[in-house]
Formats: sequence, structure tokens, C-alpha cells
Amino acid sequence: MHNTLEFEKSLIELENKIIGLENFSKENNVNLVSEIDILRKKLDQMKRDVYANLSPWQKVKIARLQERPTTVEYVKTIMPDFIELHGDRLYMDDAAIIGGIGTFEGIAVTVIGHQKGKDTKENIKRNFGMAHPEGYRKALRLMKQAEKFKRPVVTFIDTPGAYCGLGAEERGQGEAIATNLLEMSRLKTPIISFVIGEGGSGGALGLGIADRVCMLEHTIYSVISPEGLSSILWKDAGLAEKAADIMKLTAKDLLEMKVIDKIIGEPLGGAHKDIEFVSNNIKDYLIKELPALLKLDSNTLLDQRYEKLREIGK
Amino acid sequence: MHNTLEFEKSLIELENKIIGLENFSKENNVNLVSEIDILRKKLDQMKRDVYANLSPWQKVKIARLQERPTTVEYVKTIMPDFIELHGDRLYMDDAAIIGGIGTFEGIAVTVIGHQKGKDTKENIKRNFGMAHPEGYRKALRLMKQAEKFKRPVVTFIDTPGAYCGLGAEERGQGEAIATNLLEMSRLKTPIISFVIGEGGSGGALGLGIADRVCMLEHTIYSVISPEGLSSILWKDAGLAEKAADIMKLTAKDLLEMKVIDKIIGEPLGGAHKDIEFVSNNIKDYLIKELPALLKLDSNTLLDQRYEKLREIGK
Amino acid sequence: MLSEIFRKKKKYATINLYEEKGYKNIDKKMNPITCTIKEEKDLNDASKIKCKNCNTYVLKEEAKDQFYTCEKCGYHFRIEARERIGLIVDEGSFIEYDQALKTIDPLNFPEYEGKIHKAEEKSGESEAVITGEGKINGASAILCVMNPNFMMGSMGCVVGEKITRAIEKAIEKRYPVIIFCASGGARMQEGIFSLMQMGKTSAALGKLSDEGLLYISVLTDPTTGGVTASFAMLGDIILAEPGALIGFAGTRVIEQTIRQKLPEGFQRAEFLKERGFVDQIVYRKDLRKMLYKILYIHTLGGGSNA
Amino acid sequence: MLSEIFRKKKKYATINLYEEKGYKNIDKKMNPITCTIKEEKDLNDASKIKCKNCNTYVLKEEAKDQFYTCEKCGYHFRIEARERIGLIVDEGSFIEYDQALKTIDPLNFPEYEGKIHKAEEKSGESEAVITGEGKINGASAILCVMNPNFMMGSMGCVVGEKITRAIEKAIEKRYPVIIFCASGGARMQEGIFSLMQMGKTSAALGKLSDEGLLYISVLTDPTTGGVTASFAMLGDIILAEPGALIGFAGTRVIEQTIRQKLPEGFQRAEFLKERGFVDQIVYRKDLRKMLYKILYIHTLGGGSNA
Ligand SMILES: [Zn+2]
Ligand SMILES: [Zn+2]
Repeated sequence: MHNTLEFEKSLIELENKIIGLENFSKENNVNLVSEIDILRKKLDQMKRDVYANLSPWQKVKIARLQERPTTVEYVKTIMPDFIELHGDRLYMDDAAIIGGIGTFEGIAVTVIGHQKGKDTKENIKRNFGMAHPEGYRKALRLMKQAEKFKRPVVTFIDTPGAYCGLGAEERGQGEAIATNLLEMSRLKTPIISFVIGEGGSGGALGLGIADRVCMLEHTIYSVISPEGLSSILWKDAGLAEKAADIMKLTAKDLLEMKVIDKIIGEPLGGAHKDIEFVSNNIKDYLIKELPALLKLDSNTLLDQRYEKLREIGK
Repeated sequence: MHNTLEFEKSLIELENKIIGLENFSKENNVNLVSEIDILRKKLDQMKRDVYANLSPWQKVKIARLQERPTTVEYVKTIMPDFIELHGDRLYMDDAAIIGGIGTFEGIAVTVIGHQKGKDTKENIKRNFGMAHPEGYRKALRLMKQAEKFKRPVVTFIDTPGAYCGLGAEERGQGEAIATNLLEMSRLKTPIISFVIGEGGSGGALGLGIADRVCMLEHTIYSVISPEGLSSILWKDAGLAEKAADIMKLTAKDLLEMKVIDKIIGEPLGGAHKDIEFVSNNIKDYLIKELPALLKLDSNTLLDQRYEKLREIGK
Repeated sequence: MLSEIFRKKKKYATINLYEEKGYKNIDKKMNPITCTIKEEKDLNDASKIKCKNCNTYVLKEEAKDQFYTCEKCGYHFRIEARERIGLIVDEGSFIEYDQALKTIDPLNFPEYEGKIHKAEEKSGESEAVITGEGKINGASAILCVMNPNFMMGSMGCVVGEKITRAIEKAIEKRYPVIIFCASGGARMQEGIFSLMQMGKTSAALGKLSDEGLLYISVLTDPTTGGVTASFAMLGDIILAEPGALIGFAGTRVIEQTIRQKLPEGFQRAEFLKERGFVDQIVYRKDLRKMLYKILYIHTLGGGSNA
Repeated sequence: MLSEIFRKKKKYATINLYEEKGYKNIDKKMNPITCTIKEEKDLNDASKIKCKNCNTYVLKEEAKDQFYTCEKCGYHFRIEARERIGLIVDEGSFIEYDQALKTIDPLNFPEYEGKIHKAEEKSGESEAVITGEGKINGASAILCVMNPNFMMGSMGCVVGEKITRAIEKAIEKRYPVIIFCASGGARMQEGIFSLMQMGKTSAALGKLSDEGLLYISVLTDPTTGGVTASFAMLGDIILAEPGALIGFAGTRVIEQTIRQKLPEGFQRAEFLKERGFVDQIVYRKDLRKMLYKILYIHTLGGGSNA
């Protein structure tokens, strides 16, 4: 595993020791079954403790892991017949946001999500999941299409934020996100959003106005990055850990503050350890929530969505 | 007058001679009142004959005159309180198409038109009235705004065609025009279009789907320029005059073929000789046609607009 | 209703069902191709065609098996409308509409009638588009298929009228519409009438859209001019064949305007996808499957009409 | 109804009427300005302010007469919300809403309360926006006016809530909404709650739009961050003051990202107009007139609601 997390080091060390014992046992024909079993249980308990008590900063680290499953991997497992649809019909196809259609449990669904790369080359193509205005406009086009064909929309949020560059400003990053907020608030079809990694600021919210908002267990959602906050507050981006502590950016914080509806459980060690596990949890959530939303007439749906937004910070 | 038209030369020559006689009469105190009066009448008759029998190619020449009033001049005379609104909210403000709001006869109206320049400098800014996709998208934004606020839309058509360049292709010239055709066909507010100069191909039609389409007396409307047609048919752009003869591109032709609804009269010598005259004719037409269109419920309005398009080449 | 499906706990079953019914066997059902290729004029040998891209001579029979693409470089040859229909619809399912519709030469344009006659003789068709209904792996759709060889696939009144009628038929039958575009643009010989077909077809698609019906546009080589600036670009989903030339203005016109050569790949399908105007590039051999897949997903609708 | 107007043959009369009622006298009705400018900190002399643009020292009294713009270069000084209201609405017509609304510090954020207190003291206001209703030359409107000096005009829950309530009031009263934007962005101290105000205000504007009501956004210096990515950019009509900084990302953030200096004029109002995001640049002295003109034209509606 590349990108070892600091707080996982002792776990990995113990795991390596256990493997050593196993090899010793096999090679020397010494029976250590019960001893190893005890150690494995201990390791498992340690892992549980670590992952149950992750600090906000540790959550930030996990949420940003390059091994973490991205939108396209969840889509593949949840909707194997997914067809990607490209382009905003205006300026460019932005690879930092992907979208398309597929079937889930016998209904057609539109899926849209930020897309990070799995390696440096792909990350350059996908701009590390930081979309330009055309990414948000592609998303909007596909959402309007979903509305027309009465397909529910599922969005996956995973971005450090909307891109801050010349072209993005020139082509109206602010306008593109603002328009998505407004249009998503009145889109006449159910929307369910999942934060699967980083929920970075306006760039995250641009896909995040929904009837249900969920966060995976080890994800974050915030108005600014911890680095950004610490550099503003203390003129020192290095104090990001301290910033994370006061930001209330974890799934648990947001659920407590009633900003999100549900935490989707991850396997021990994070989503990348078992994507099927997470996908099944997402599927179960969709199966539980979609039918009721699809049954609502569009006025009730929109009224409820509005009230949900309306309540935050009332 | 710069840009003298070939067929006006004899008229101008006679006019100069009459002025010469007038000066002579004044300077030498010779009474030539009745003689000059006869000559003036003759000149007037000659003008009438020339302008009543303009060849298609002569019409092309008049339609393209740089002195010809442009959208902004008609707007100023018809709607003195016009407020120009800029930008497509996507990429750029295209100066080749202008739009905005104003009041006409006590109602709010949205006006949109191609805008040519009055001199070379302005023509460079306005790209000789050849719009990029962003021009058509600005027009669409303003039309959707008009629909929202139940304002009728008046468009002025005056373009050699949509611009054929790299950027225009890159940003979807075809998509922009196509979208306007579709959206104008279902815009829930009356649309009245006036061809005030050149109605060049798809670039003209992109502002031309309307409940009423009028052409000023000396304007043209065609699928391709005469130069373009002759270079395709005979590999010689110089045979444009010959091409114009077979194209049926004058207001009279289009009225006869029932492609347009009305010819708006111009003063002798063309619209630039008396813009008030033309503006009053346009006002009169609007006053005559708008009330009935505004009274229609939107279904009837759209059904009639559809039938109108549907009938052409059925 | 979806909720019923959910209640019955047929968890994850639908996708398998769908795989079974649809994708797997689709290639086997492909129709035999019998038409000949007529566009490649510079033939030395009637049994061979030359690939414009890599200049290889390909045996026609072999090209057919490759869905009229070059085995060596993947170049997609232009194909006649009927061949296209053969590649796409279930055998025997195509019902043609308005075959008899012919132009009335509205401008009385010099030499136009003669050109029409020649095009008829050359192509065996009466106009630059064939419209009708058919089934794709059992899914019904209205199809309009343009013929790039009938007066360069140009759009006059008949093309506009046939496409408009087909769209209106789709509204009546509540079928999706698929248009295969292949056109040099508006038909100059019909003057302003040909321009107005852009408005007419676009308005018909507006009605289709208002009815919540699906329109898939398939851009093939070449899709230019008035067709690009109307129905070609109005698909809910826009597919394109690899390498297809797609643009508003012609290459020559642009080069004259900007006084320089166009960059490599400009106005090609791949360029348009990059620029955000094409949803996917689909190889011809995969097109039937992709269309079926879209139609299948689409018929599942959302919650309210499933 | 328009048709009635037409039938009565009151030809061309309305425009004159309108000129009489509206434009001509509007400047004379301008309110006296009594507030002081608080943003320009580097003063040597309390009676003078320094122009950031041309570095001239301007007498405050003279600046006031120029609507707080520099006489020499036209630079628009930042002004407090109440001064803005004084420049725009008819004297005595402004009724303030929700003045008592105060933040509850939802994250219990370190030092936040102290900062709020300081901002209150410095500005004499309780939050970064003043909302209410007023008349502009007799035309009623809901106004939200941001205060660039109250914690940099940042948007927390109170700003979001006050603006949302004002929009809801506009729906109830069927009034148009005018928001004067001036903001450094979201208020970090309220974390995710501040982010969600972007969604809340945008959703309220969606409702306003669905009701067919007008929203005019006026962008003043500076309009950035979360405000730009929500209500600032959602105006049916978007006006901007000359030279105003308008953008999503801050200048420093962009320069760090792209590792180069930004070009002159980047993210200024004039640049945004050129790029298609601003309808018009309006000098502060003409703003009241322009707003009235738009409100006037708007109230004439189209045929069906006139
Ligand atoms: Zn080849
Ligand atoms: Zn100055």
C-alpha cells in the first residue's frame, strides 16, 4: 500500500509481525494457531478502536486517499450498464465531472459525480476532481434531461473544490455553481447525493442540493479546506490539523448538526478496503429511500426539498 | 454620399444638373421655377421607376449599404427608453447581436437584433454583424427572460450570416442556432421579426422563428449569399448577379411564396433616406399585429406558430 | 411502479434479465448486408474499395463483414441509407414512410430537375432521407436515415417534410426518434424553402421534446451546414461515428475566412466530443447495441412512468 | 390590457408620460447623505479620504456630492449599507426587516463572538446585510443591501436567513427584489452552515423566479466567493458598479494556483461584462435612475399582466 497513513503505522507493524509468526509456524511446523488467533483478534480490536476514534484530521487524510474509490468505481458496481454521456453542449467536456444514465433495480437513473484520477496522469486529465464551469453545466444538462424523462438523479461528491484558475473565472465559475444551486432546488425529480470523499466548498455544493444527502463514514464536507482556514486564521497552512479540529467537517458532525441525513458505513480501514461493502450500503439506502421519493408528486417533492434547505441556519 | 450605387448614377447626375440650374437661377436672377419644377418631377419619376424595378442584385446592393439603418437606430426611434442588456452568462458578450428591453405603446418589449457597424472600426467590433454562438445564446437568454415576464419579442435581422471561424465552430455555432430554432418555436410569448438588411442563411434564421415575419422593401433573405451560390454552381463568385437573378431572395419574392407576412415600405432611395418613415411603418405594423397576438392564450399562439412553419414546403 | 419491484425484493435481478434479453445475442441477429458501396468512385477493381484514410484497398466482402469499416485503420466508409437501416434494425421490421414524396422544384431552379433524376438513378432512391419505423432488438423507434450520396445528403423540402412527418408520427405513436445525419447542408436549389426546413424540423423536435419523448441524433460523415444547425445538434443524446466530419461551416469556407489551414482533426467527431457537443463516439459495429441499450434504459422511464 | 391602450389610440403617449413621471426629476429627489465613510483607514485628515485608484486625497464633503466617487478618476469608494440605501430609496420610504436577527455561533467557533462584537461596534450594524422594503421614485421593491465592512460582508446564517426572508416577503407581496452584493464570501466561522446559505438563498430565488417576479442583482466592490456562486449571479438583470472586483476565487488563491500574476483588470466589473456575466456597468450616480427605469419597464409587464 502506498500512501500509508500515519495513524495506521502501528496497525501495519503488528500485522507484519503476525504474518511473520504465521510464516515461522508454517516453515518450522510449530503450531501457533491459537496464539495467532489471539493476536489477530487484538489487531482487529485495535483497528476498530483507531477507526472509531479518528480525529477530524485523520478523516481528512482518509477522505483524500488516492486509493479511495471514486465515482466511476461506485457507478460500475451499482449500475453495471452505465452509459457515460459527455459534454455541456456549450464549450467543453470536463473530465472532472462525469455523468450518464443506467439502470438500478429496474428503473432508469441519471448519475453525476466529481471524478478524481487514480494516478497522476489521470489526475491531470481530471484536474484532481476540480471542475471548471463546463463541468457544472454538463451536470445541469444531464439533470434537466433526467427531469424531462422523469429519472431520479444520484450525485457523488468528491472534490477539493471548484477549480480556481483563469479560465474558470473567465467562463463564470460563480455563475455555473449558482445556477446549479437554483436549478437543483427546483428540479422536478428526486435527487440523492453521496459525499464519497472530499466535499469541498461551493464546488461540492454545486452537485449537492438534494432530497437526501449522505456522507460515507470517513468523508468530510466543509466551507473551506483546513489548510485554507488555517492560512486565513493563523497565516499558516501548516496548522491545518488544528483548523480541522474546530471546523466540524466530519460525517458525524454534520449528522449531529442535521445538515445531512445519513452516514453510509465503510469497512474497517476505509472504503478502498472493500468497495462492494460500501456499494451495497449505498444500494440499500437507495432501495430504502427512492421509492418514497418517486411516489411524491412534484410539488410536494419540491416543497420538502425547499424546507430542508430552508431549515439550515434558520 | 459615399458608396454610390451603380444604378443611382444617372439619378445623381440629373440631380446635380438641377442643382446647377438652381444656383444659376439664383446667382443670375433668372426665373427658372417652372422649368426646374418640371425637371424635379422628371427626376422624381425616374427615381420611382428605378426603385420600383430594382433587379434582385440591386436589392442585394441596397440591403448591404453601410448607410442603411441598423438595429440600434430602429430601436432608438421606436423605443427611446431602450436599455441594452449584455452577455450570454456563459462565455462572452457578442457585439454582433444586441438585445434589451424598453417600452412600446405602454407595454414592455424585448428587442434583439443583429448589429452591423457604421464604420470600419465599429464593424470590427461588431464583426460585420456576423454573430458567434455566444450572440445566439445571449439572444436566447433574453428571449427566455421575455417569456418569463410575458413580454413580446421583436427581432431585427441583418447579417451576412453566422460567423464561420475557428472559435465559432469550437463553441458550437450549429448547436447555438439549432437551439434557438427549437426554443423560439415554443417560446410562450409573441415574436415578430423584421428583416432590415441582409437575411443571411442560418445566421438570420437564428433570430427569425416568429409569429410574423416582415421584410423591409429593399432587403433580401436567402439560404446562401449570391456570391456563395455562384461559386458553388459555376465556380465563380463573380457571377453573383446572375445567381441573385435565380435565387428569389427579394421581399417581393418571399411574400409571393408566402414565406413572409408583410413588406414594410421604404422611402424612395432606401431606408437610410428617411429612417423615421421606416420606423413609423414598423410601429404601425406592431400596433396592428401585437394586440391580437398578445390576446392569444399560449397554446393557440404556439399552435399557430407551428402551423406557420409547418406549411413551408409541405 | 418501482416501489412494487422493490417490495417484491427482486434485488439486483433486473440487470441480469436485461443482459440476457438484450446485449449478449445482439450481434448474431445482425442482418445480412446486400447493398453495394457507391461512394468510392476511384475503383480499379469492382470488388475492392480504397480506404480514404490509409489508402489500402479493401475487399468489399471483407469490408461488409467489418460493417463497412477499414480493417486496417478503422476508417468508417460512408454508406447508403438502406445499408444503414440493414445494419441497425431487426430484419423485416422496417416500414418505410412517405417513399413517394418528391420535390416540386419550388424555385423552378435551372438544371435542378436533371440533377434530381441523376441522383435517383445513381442511388435508386427518391430523396436524401429514408424515414420509417422499425425495431432494434425488439424496441420500436422512428428512424430517419440520410443518404450522403443523394445530392450530398442536402436538405430540401422533401427531406424536411419527411423528417417532420416522421417526428409527428413518433408523437402520435409515442415512439422515440433516431435520426442518422449525413448531409452537406441545405439544398441551394430550393432556396429559402430549404432554409425554412431547419425551422420546421426543429419545431417538430420541440413538440417531441414537450411530449417527453426521446430523440437520439447519430452524426455520421459528413454532418454539416443547415443540418448541423438544426436537428443534428438537438438530440437528447448525440452519438457520432469515429472520424465523422461535423460542423456548421465547411472547411473551405472557414479557411477562406480565417486565411489559414485548419488544424488536424478540426471538426471531426472526436474534436466535437472534446468540445462538449457529442455524448459518445460509437464504432459502427457497436451502434446497434448502443442504440438498443439507450432505448432499453429509456423505456424503463423514471418512477412515474415505469 | 395593451389592446385597450391601442384601441384608445393613445399613440406614443406613454413614453412621454413616463419621461415626465420618472427620469427627469429623479436626481433632485436624491436623499441627503449623512453617514460617514469608514472603510478608508489610512487617513491623515478626518475630512479627507484617499482614492485607492489615483491616490488623490478627496474632501469627504466633495466625495459625498459625487455619490462617494473620486471626482478625479471616477473610482467608486466602498460604502456602508445605510449610505447605499440613502442613495437609492425615496426618503422615509425604507422599512427595515429582521434587524434584531443575530448569529447563534453554531460551531462555537473560537473568537467568533468577539469578532462579531467588534464588527457591531465598528459599523453600528448588527450584521452584514440590511433587508427591507422601500420605494424608488415611487416604485416598491424589496432591498437587501450588504455591508462590505461588517466582517468583510461575509455570509453566515443571519445574512442567508435575512436575504431568504426578504425574498419570501417579496413573493408574498409580489414585489421585485434588488440585492446589492458586497462580500468577501462565506463566513468561515459558521462552517458548513455558511456554505448551506448559498443553497438556501438560491432556492428562495428559484421560488421567486417560478412566481414570475423580477430579481435585480447589483454587484459592488467586492463581490466574491460564496456570494458570487449564489445570489449575485442569479439576477434576471445583473448590474455592476465600475471597477468592482467580482469573482468566485480570490485573487491570491488564483495566483497561487496558476503561479502567475493576474492580468490587469481581471475580475473587474468591465471584464465580467465583456465575458457575458454583467448586463450593464452603471455609475453610482445613475444607479437609482437605472433601477427605477428597469422597475418601471418591468411593471408594464407583457400583454397578459398589464
Ligand atoms: Zn484504412
Ligand atoms: Zn481617484
